[in-house]
Amino acid sequence: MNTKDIYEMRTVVAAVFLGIFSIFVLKALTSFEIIPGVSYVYNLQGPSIAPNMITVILFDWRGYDTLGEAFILITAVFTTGILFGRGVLGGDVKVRDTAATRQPSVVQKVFAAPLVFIIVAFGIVITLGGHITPGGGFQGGSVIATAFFLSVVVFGLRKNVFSLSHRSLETFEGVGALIYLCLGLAGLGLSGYYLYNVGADFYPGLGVAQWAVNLLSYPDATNAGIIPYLNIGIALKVLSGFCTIITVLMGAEKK
Amino acid sequence: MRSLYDTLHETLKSRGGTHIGGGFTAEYMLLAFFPLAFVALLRGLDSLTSAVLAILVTALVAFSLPLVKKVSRENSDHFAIAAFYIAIVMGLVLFLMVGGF
Amino acid sequence: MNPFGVLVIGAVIGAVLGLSVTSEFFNRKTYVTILGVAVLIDVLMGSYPFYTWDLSVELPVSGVYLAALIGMLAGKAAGGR
Amino acid sequence: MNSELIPLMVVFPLISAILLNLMHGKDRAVRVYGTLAMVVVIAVPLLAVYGNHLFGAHPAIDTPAETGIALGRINLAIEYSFGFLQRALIFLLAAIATFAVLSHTSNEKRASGVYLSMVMLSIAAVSAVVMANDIFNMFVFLEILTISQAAMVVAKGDIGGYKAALKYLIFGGVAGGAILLGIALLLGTFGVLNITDLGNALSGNTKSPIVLTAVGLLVIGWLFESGLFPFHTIKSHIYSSAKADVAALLQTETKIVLVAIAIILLRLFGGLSNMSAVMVGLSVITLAFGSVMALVQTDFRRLLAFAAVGQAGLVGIGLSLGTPDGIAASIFHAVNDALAMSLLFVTVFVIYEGAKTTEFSRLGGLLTKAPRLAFLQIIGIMAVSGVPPFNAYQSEYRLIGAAFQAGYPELGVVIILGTIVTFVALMKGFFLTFLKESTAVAAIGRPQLSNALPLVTFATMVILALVCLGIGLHPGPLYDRFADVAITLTMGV
Repeated sequence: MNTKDIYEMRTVVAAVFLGIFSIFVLKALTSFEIIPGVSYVYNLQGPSIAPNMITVILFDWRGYDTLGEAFILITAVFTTGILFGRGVLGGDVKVRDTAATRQPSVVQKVFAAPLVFIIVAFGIVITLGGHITPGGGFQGGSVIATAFFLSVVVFGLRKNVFSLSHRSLETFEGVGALIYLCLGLAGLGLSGYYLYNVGADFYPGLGVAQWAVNLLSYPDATNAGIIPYLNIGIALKVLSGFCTIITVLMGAEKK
Repeated sequence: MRSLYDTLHETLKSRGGTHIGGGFTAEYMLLAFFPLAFVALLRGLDSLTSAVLAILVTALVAFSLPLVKKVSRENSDHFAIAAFYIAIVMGLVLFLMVGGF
Repeated sequence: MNPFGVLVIGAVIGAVLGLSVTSEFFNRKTYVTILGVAVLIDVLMGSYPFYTWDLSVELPVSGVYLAALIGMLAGKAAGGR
Repeated sequence: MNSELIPLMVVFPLISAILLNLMHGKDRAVRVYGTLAMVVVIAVPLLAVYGNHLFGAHPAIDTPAETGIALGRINLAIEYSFGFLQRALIFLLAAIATFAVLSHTSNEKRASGVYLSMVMLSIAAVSAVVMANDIFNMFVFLEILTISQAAMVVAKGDIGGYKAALKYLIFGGVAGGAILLGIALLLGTFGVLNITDLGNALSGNTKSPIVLTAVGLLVIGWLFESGLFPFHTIKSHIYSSAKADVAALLQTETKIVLVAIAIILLRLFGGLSNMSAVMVGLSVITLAFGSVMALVQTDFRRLLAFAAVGQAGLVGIGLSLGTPDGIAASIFHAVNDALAMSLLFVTVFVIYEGAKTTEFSRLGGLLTKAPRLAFLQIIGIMAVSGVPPFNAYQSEYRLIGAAFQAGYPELGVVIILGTIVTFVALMKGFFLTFLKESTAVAAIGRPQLSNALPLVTFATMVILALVCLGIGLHPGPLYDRFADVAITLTMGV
């Protein structure tokens, strides 16, 4: 039996074991009964903060988890940068910027540029309405990023509708993340609990100063508190994260 | 029959390099490790079965000497080898946990 | 309390993004297209995302959308690139 | 009790990571801020008060009947708990990370803000995993940890690092998926994510196949995060592909995460004999393969990488025994081993910086050129392999005792064997580097090795050696408190 046969045999063995694995997992998944659990309590108390329950759970009860998820994206963006030479030990490696400008067709030219405006405005609406209607920072940021993608795909990286440099994208991302972190710090400083929803003041006994509540309370029928601001931070971060990734990947296209 | 030492020495020498001494130590350590590890693993079974299995494993190990070469090949950096063992362990862990033993 | 704040924030975000838009692909026709389509979309959106206004009738258009778009255009004009 | 400093242990490194990334390119700012930030990172765990922190201030409430949760009271918020164990582990991490940061800012010609921000992200992630009393929050920060560790390896900028990091991320995806699926099964069945609540809901409920599947999936995740058996080649590849000062940080993080997740598993499923058997088995295999593979390596960094993985197996054995003695000894060994292994990695870092290689065939006869380095390395070797006056002796001796007491005498023998093999392997490395006559070294012996060691590096090595000696001479203060932690842990089960 030569080496190749051994490796083919190994594939079969691995497949058998993965089959066992998936049988057990599928059995568990098909046979388990889901109970409402804590989400029942979240849904019970949520409407007094904002109408959109998903956003309220994501940004109030599990706001800290959302912070973590945002940082997964940030870490991934930084790592992409490192992969293409930014911040490598011993000095940055410059990737040759050879991404040619594209010659768009007439149809593309006529439609792409106005569409960018329309999409960006829609993304802003989704972001700002996140606590009332389905939507939010992640979704709004991704929608705005698609406008950037569209212009990059049509006009090329060098000459596209947005003249966003790597540096300014980074600043956007940093600002977005800092908005989130600092709103959390505001909760910590004013109430003693990180990411306390200051504007909504859900537990009034904590002694949060009234001026802070008024400052962060959002002009809306319900008092979503800091959630809309968190949405804005996340949107900035997500859109600049996606834009950075596509800038880096497109820039390295013909390396 | 040639002595075990000679067999080992020749095989290890064929790998070249400076680690013949290390290879020898590794070889004997593996001989000691495998039965002991198996005894520890088969704790759940009754003592007679585990003893028999341990002896079997020892015999198996002893007859398949030298082991070092195989062991270091199976622990190399290759993606395929790592993926193979991960697949096996993933199946095995769930089998042992859910299927019980 | 009327949510004017959201209009301002929308316009500001739009302006920030608009600052980086280059003028190369825009001429008068493009702006007309943008405004026309935007008004159409705005009417179709209705009062989405359903901010509550203290008005006698429900607002038939999405104010945030219009604010964001105007902010973007203003930002682009101010950016001057 | 609510301590306001608890979230800062995670949030401050996160803020620093963002700021350092923004500062990238401004060399001086990066150096100054990176150094100052480490002062805060070290100070916060020392100043914080023991207690719990509820994020968003949501308190525990009486459970409404409609939730279907079989508990009287449940926690609504994400909770962090901070006690002596957490303080010790985070302080250890901060200390080793400080070395990595200082080594970067003092040795590199151009400081890299992105790289330092990755170090900060990994500090934040490990601190969060250590303190998290919420199983989903643990998962989120484990993901950050995996990516930032891969990034630290990639930052070295050579093709080997790319390969290792890619492999690490691919298998990290598998393990992360397994953990998430396990968490989903537990959440769906019991309705809570808080680990204390989940432990209460689980007590006496651990026999259903769904729970057992979840346990299996979580154990697979644990194996990856701590580099145990099927993942040991990946971890050792990562360690040896990184710069040696980063590798010191990586192996410290791995050991801390190993302890943290194992403790969570023990708190949730402590009485489960299946889980204990699987964990013991895979730890033993890791110990065996790790130390044996260390013996046959021809490169000092790879040798150390495998030795570190083998020692992780040793830590895993004690934890999976589940007895108070075993857990206490394991935590103690994790701390000791992280310190001693860091010392060894730093010495190898110096050798690599001086000789530009760690291949044994190209090293030799360095004793006359770097006697102080040789002395420190032999201290490190003795400390790692449990030679009496040093710290690992105290913990390994207790581990063996715990194994005998738990009724696993053969595990005691395995531990002794593993220690011997590690000692032989490391001594072989020492011999080939410092004692063997070699002509090759004449060509590569650089002045850095013979004359002044960099001050930061030398100070770190001396401090680590002294700490190893100090813990070895006075294990009591540290071990007794770990024993208290272990006793409270097993009481809860």
